[in-house]
Amino acid sequence: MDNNQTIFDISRPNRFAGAQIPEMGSLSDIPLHFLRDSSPCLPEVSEIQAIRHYTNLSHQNFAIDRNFYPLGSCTMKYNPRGAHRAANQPGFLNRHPLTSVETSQGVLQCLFELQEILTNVTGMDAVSLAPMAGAQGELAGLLMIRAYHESQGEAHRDEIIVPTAAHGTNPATATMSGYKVAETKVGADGDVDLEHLKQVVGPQTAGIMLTNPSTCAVFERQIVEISKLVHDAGGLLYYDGANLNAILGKVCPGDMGFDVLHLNLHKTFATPHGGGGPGAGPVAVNGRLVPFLPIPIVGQRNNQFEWFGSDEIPNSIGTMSAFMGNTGILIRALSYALMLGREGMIRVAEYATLNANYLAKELEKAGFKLAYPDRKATHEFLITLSDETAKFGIRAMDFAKRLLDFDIHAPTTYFPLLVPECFLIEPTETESKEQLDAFVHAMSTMRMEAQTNPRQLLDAPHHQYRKRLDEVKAARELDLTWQPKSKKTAQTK
Amino acid sequence: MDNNQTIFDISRPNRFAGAQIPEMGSLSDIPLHFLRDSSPCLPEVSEIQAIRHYTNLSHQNFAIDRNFYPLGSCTMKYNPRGAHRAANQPGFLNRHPLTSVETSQGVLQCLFELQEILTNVTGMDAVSLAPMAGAQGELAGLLMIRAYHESQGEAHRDEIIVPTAAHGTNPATATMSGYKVAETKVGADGDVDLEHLKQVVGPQTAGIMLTNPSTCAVFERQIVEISKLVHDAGGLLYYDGANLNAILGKVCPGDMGFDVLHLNLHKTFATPHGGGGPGAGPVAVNGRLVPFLPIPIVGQRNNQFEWFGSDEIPNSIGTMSAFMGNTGILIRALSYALMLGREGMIRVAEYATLNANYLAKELEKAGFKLAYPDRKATHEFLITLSDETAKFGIRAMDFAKRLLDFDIHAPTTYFPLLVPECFLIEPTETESKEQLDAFVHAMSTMRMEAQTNPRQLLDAPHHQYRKRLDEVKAARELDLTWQPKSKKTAQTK
Amino acid sequence: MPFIPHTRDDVSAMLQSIGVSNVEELFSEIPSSIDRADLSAVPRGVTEMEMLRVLSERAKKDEVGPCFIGAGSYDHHIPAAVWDLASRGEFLTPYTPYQAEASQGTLQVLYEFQTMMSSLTAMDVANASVYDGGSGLAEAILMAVRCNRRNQSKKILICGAVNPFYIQAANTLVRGQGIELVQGDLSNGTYAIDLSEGEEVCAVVVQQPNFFGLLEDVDEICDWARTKNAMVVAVVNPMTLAVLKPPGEWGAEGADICSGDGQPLGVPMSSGGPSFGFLCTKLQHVRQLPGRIVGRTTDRAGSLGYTLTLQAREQHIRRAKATSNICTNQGLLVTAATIYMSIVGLRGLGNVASTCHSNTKYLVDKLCKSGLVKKTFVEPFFHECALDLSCDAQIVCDMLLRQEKILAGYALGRSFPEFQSSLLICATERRTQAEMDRFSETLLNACMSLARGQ
Amino acid sequence: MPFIPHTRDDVSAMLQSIGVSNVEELFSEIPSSIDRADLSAVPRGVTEMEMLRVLSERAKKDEVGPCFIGAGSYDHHIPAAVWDLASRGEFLTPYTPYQAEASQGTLQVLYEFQTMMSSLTAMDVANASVYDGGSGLAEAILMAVRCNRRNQSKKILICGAVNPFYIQAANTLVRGQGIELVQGDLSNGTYAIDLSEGEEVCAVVVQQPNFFGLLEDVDEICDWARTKNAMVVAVVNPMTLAVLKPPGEWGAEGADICSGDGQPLGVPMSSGGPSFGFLCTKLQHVRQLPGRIVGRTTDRAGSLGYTLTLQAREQHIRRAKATSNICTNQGLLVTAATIYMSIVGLRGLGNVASTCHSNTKYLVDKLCKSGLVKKTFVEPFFHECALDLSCDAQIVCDMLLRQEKILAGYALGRSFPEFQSSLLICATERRTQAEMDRFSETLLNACMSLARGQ
Ligand SMILES: Cc1ncc(COP(=O)(O)O)c(C=O)c1O
Ligand SMILES: Cc1ncc(COP(=O)(O)O)c(C=O)c1O
Repeated sequence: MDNNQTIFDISRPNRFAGAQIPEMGSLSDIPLHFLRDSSPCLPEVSEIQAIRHYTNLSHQNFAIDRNFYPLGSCTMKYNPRGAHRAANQPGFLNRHPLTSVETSQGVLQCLFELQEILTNVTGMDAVSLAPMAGAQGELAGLLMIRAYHESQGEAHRDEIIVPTAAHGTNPATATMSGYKVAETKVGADGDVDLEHLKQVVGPQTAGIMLTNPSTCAVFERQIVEISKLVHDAGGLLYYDGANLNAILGKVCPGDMGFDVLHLNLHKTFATPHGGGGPGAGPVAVNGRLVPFLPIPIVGQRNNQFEWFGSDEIPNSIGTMSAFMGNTGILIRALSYALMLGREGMIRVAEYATLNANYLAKELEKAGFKLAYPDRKATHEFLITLSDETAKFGIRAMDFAKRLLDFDIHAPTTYFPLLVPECFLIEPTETESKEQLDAFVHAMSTMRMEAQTNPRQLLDAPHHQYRKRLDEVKAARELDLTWQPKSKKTAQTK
Repeated sequence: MDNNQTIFDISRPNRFAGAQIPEMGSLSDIPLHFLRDSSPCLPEVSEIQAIRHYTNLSHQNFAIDRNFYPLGSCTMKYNPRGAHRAANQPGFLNRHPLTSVETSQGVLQCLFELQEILTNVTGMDAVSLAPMAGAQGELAGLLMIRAYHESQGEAHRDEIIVPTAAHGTNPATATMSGYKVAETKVGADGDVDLEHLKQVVGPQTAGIMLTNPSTCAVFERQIVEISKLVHDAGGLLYYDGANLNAILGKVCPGDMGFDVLHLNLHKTFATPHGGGGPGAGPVAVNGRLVPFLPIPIVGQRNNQFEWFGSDEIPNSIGTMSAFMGNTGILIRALSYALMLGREGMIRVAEYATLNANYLAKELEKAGFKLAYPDRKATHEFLITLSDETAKFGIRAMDFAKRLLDFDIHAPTTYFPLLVPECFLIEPTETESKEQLDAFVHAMSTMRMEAQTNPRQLLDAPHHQYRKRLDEVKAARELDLTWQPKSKKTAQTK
Repeated sequence: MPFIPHTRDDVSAMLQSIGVSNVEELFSEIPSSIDRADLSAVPRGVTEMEMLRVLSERAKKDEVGPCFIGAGSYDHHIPAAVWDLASRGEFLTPYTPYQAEASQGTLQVLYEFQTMMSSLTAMDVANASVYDGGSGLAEAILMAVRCNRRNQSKKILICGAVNPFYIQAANTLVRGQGIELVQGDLSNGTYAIDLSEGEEVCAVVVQQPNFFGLLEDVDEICDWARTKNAMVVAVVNPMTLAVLKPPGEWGAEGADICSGDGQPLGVPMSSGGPSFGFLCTKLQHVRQLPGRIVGRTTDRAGSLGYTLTLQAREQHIRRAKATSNICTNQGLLVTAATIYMSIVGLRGLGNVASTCHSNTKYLVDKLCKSGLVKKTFVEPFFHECALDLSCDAQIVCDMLLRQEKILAGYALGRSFPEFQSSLLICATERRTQAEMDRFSETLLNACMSLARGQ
Repeated sequence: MPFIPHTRDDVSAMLQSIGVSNVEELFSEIPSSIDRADLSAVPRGVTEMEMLRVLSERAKKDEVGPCFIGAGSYDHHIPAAVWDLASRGEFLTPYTPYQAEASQGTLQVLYEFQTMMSSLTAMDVANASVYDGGSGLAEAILMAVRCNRRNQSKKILICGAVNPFYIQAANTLVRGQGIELVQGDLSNGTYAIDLSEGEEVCAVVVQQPNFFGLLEDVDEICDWARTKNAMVVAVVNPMTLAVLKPPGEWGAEGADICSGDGQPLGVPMSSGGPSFGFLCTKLQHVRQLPGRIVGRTTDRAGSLGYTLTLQAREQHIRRAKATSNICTNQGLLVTAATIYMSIVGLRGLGNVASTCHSNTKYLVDKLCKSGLVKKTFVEPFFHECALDLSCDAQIVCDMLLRQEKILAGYALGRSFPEFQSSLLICATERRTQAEMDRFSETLLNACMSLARGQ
């Protein structure tokens, strides 16, 4: 089989092999000028051709169900199949979003319980499940901060502080919500440079966005001081929940002084990443932001679960999507939370941290350089391969690509930007010691190769469906849609 | 990852990572001598370890969902996912076999309709769905023939005739049902040697087992004569329905003179083969065998579907399994039959035959030798590679193994035994012309290799998970169960 | 321990390697002044078996009869193969395909998706999803503001009956940047250009078919917008584009940006999410597209392969200057949609679209023939239609749900106080004639009994 | 054309290549004296959507409440991962793994299965399935007849309460070879050796736990059989072997052959099929085992790999002299069972078994405490128990099903006229205390109302 085939290459004009297709309906009453006369480029294949094509494509993917995925900041842990089953029941799948609440008590109860559990584990006062991913949660959070300041007559506050090491969504979200971004520096130990922060904070400060553990993979020890500093200046604290896995059940963001946060349920609550989503990014807030929560929220009234909307929450920042966010993902997250329970949640943080510290130590013993050797690892840790780059000319990207040949997904590379040639490594709690040892073994092997046979790394990967891909060409000679061979030359502009 | 790992290699003592396990119940009231004191060798792995292991193993399989499978006699056609979905509904999956008929009308109606449809397409008078595969259908059939002769006071008939080319299950079934086997020869044109048959038939003949199209992949043109011959001698005709795909909707076995037959629903009715089952082998009979049908059968009484058992069919040969055969497979077959409908069934035979004849012709044009060049292909056809063996020392098995490297499953090899170095090739109706052309291309390429680079064939396969496996060693040094490394040497006796 | 593979021996060995005596020590950098979490209100863990029992009881509770609601979420048939494939672990559980060499499967699927969507909409390029139709409209508007060089206005004209749920969400999402959405008049159910002379708008948003199921005169709107130097943002239901004129061909020059929700393409309704939003545009605007884009390129051996491209638009590179903050999007649903479009194919999608239309037409004709109800707006409609019941539509809905478990439609009064007696109905290809006839009968009975004051 | 990919152009090109003018010509060898098929009574084809509508209505019809029936089919929890994996196309749609190099996945699964089953039963070897428990017993008996060299009898002694459905099926399947099944006495619910002195039997069949859920004194039976030169065929429920003494350890030498049904290991009840039967035996009898066996070997590069082995036992090689006619067996269910055993694991299977026992015990104790019902037989039982209701048990079952949708148990009178008032009940690990309490209450109410003659 030609592995280069697209579904369009398999397609043949006038092949009608579907068993899925209703008869054609009449369109005769629709005026012709509303109808299309060109045929779209959609495949004409038989069902087994489609199944083979997509089954074969699936074999070309790494995935948690096949590989260790120590992708820092992404929390690629096991995605329980039971949660998938729970959400895939006909009663949930076939539920129209506008069904009346009377025949929606099942799903509403699920959402209500999830709100309660998330409120609890974050130590906040209320939760809205509306945002559809972490970044949308951030946006909801900053819009609430904005609404809060406006309600306080402080609409002039126009700056959001983010550490230089922050995830890209943080500054991007600040911009999207109409704020300016002020960066604060990170110190040599990975904690925020408090002196610099003092200079940045001011009356223009609307808030600060932080993760804790931070994107430097260490616990921000000055969090209480930072909280005081920003609050004293009239700003609010936003917690980026991407790293919640590290502290789940141990400490709550609410107790660190945060006013608002999002959770990435597709990280901490194990919903599958789907090759790029869907996720869910619920927001949790403390009392002063409750009036601004995005709608809808599930409430209880007359012994019945109900949607609370703009009637109940008149100062809400509004809806974030057409309906109620990614409900199917929320059901998965609830399923997972129910299976974990309170004991299980504490175990998440403990074993994620144990795994990260063990792996960090073993890598250090194997000669790799930790970015913050004097710090404890959290659920993840940073190593820098700058020595290897300097000595052997092998960059972090080469290590990343070669690692694929060991059936291990590359860790997050070159993030955060302030650590050169870095790997951000997050093993998660669901990986076994044997798997971690296999990772150390692969890393050590690569280190040997760097000395003895650097081409093994520079030309990696060797055993994947493709050799290293030319990203520069991809961006220069844009080829974004398939064209019949005849048209192909014409399109390339 | 070590591809040689078994689940037991991944297992670690005292790993308890299941989320699926109820608490332990008390066994304290069971006397100790009933309980086991050794621990069985069951895996102790986490769920993700199991998922990775079996996902990775799945990648080591060819399957219809990935490959063209021109496996003669096996009818490896597309297995519709819709049928799988239909059978996997909770109402069907969770139904206990001993549920009362009142709350089983859904499943009973399905079985009843399937009985009706199969009666119709076989041209027989009644159907029992009880047998769980083709071979069990054969057994049911011969037991009915035996019961019939006994009922006629002809219990002395103790011989079943099978052609030399017959599938192994035919003679094996004759033995299992207590009959002796008499072989009848096949002529040079692939049809039964009528003169020889006349010698074999006699007062001891209980019946004859035939497929039509036969295992020589041609239509037995003398079927009417054979029927007369055997019937005149007092014997009955058994039709092995494995090749029904060739004539579905075109002609009925009942109209060829057969008294009893089985169908392989996992062939003609597209239920998946599952890597070796489950299947279903319903039997259809004409009037004189109806009283002996295996039970249970679904009947109608008082506007309700009911099980008919030994009360209704007192002379039945009995049950074939603990309950009602492979009901889940029967539902899949019905789903398929409903989607095909009468038009679709006729298309099955027509396109299966078109594909086989086209492929035969193209291979012939490419220089391959048809076993019966003067005959029309049916849904399958035979080629012999004896020329290639003679000229290049390449055997059919080498071609078969090399074909895997083209992502094509090997055709049935060395069956029927009477054609040397043969391939029995059955493309089925669900394969496209492009796929057939790719097969011809692969065959031609191999033929070239046989001349220019025979090791390519002799050492094949090259691109599978394993090189050619040592079957002799497997049978000589039996290694049938995994043992901890320490024990391994001890066990090999 | 659910999901955690560590044996006691593992834990001891690991602690020893780290050089700590217990796990708690690993958390020693957390200041002691911060209270330890108290999860006592979180329930105790249960097994998968228990969890599935509880959740299946709830799911059962929510099962209802045939669905005649549309309003942005549609009850289509999804071939069984679609989710059998999309639920394979290899599609369900990978991360975003940043490591291209280990993600060719997902990347090729996305490339095929971009091709299908570009072609369906007759636009040059498509991204690989935004969250949904609502946030998609927001991204389209933000993009229009970035793209429109001829016009500095931050006003966006919403032309007539654009999905109100989309407008609400877009409002939330774009307001922060000072963008204002101005609504056209709705009275006749289609667009109304009431822009006072001279006032500038950055872009015009028009939906086809519109929220009421009506076909807008999109050619005219497009051409008019050009004269105002406004960009045209088209909101479409991709399923309908199998037969309707695609946005790229509207008017003389086509729409500039096209957004919508992909739910009709093989995504279950699932209470409204997860679904996916899509954005298509002309090649010249590709650098302003938010979200991920896959490009075809070659590998070092010269083979064709796929990779994420134009990443310089995205937050992880461009940070505060990115085209959007979007990161995780709706990849899995895009995979399902791509497989759906492959399996129903060119003809199949056309048949779905035409049957949705003819079913709805059958139902509407039947209902109107009774004389008891009438169309709220004038034709032509596609596969949704607002009917004036001459009584409170919400009450009728409640009656049908309670009596017959029928989801009768969307009572327009919930979004538009002026249409309290109108019911927006939709009959997809899944609705049988028997269901439509029963619906029609019970609906008319309900209207009559309400009219009689019962 | 559903499932058929040919375009018109394809068909013309193919016909032309073959040299015929239409497809009908390809059937020209069929004698014209044979009537052409008439399928007019077969319904017209429908789409997948229609088919699924019809079949899901039927499936819905058959949904009932909690199941307290066992009698050979058990309502266990199956972790979601089991069938998510087993339904992968690569496991669902291959043929029997005759081409070993292209089937290492299935072959390794079968090898792991053989290991698990051998170990659970404490036998040396296992095959890779027969059809089910009933036909499995037949194969075990045929095998015993082939294996027993010391004893030429064709009589098989069925020791006490072996599953009557198994006996029926075995009877059908072995009768052709002149084998006779002789039943022991059942009156006390366990085995009874009533073999008249001197009469020879080829083998003794004993089931543990027996059909009534009771634990037989299998050690004694085994040892007694040895003295008679009879082989011992053990019939077992593999789930119970997580805690019960395995057949390989019964008596001084263990059973010779062990058969049973694998349904409790991750296979849905599905009206009784597909499930799978298994056969285990001592190494010395391996060449008499029917069905497929996988062996580990090496490939030409020296790597370990798997292949079907000892094929000379099978029909496709040995034909009339094969150990059985079995060909297609129940491979997919074996795959599911292997995955099930891996996922629940050693401890999990033990917990399932012990919870089944303790649940049933709870229920039986509760019912008996009422004084209204009593155990039909003496203890000990495992996870099924016959209760004497002092009234017609079938009528009670029907009442509970109609009133409460509860599947109350198996009315023993259906198989044993002498136990008309006995109900065989089973409470697996899936039954909650609430379900058991409700069952107990409604059952006792039904008995009382029957006693009062209502
Ligand atoms: C630290 C951090 N913040 C925010 C995000 C954005 O979350 P999402 O991808 O769910 O939008 C991520 C995800 O990659 C992250 O790692
Ligand atoms: C000609 C023929 N007869 C009988 C059989 C046996 O059928 P089954 O495998 O369903 O028992 C087969 C299957 O391979 C066959 O090809």
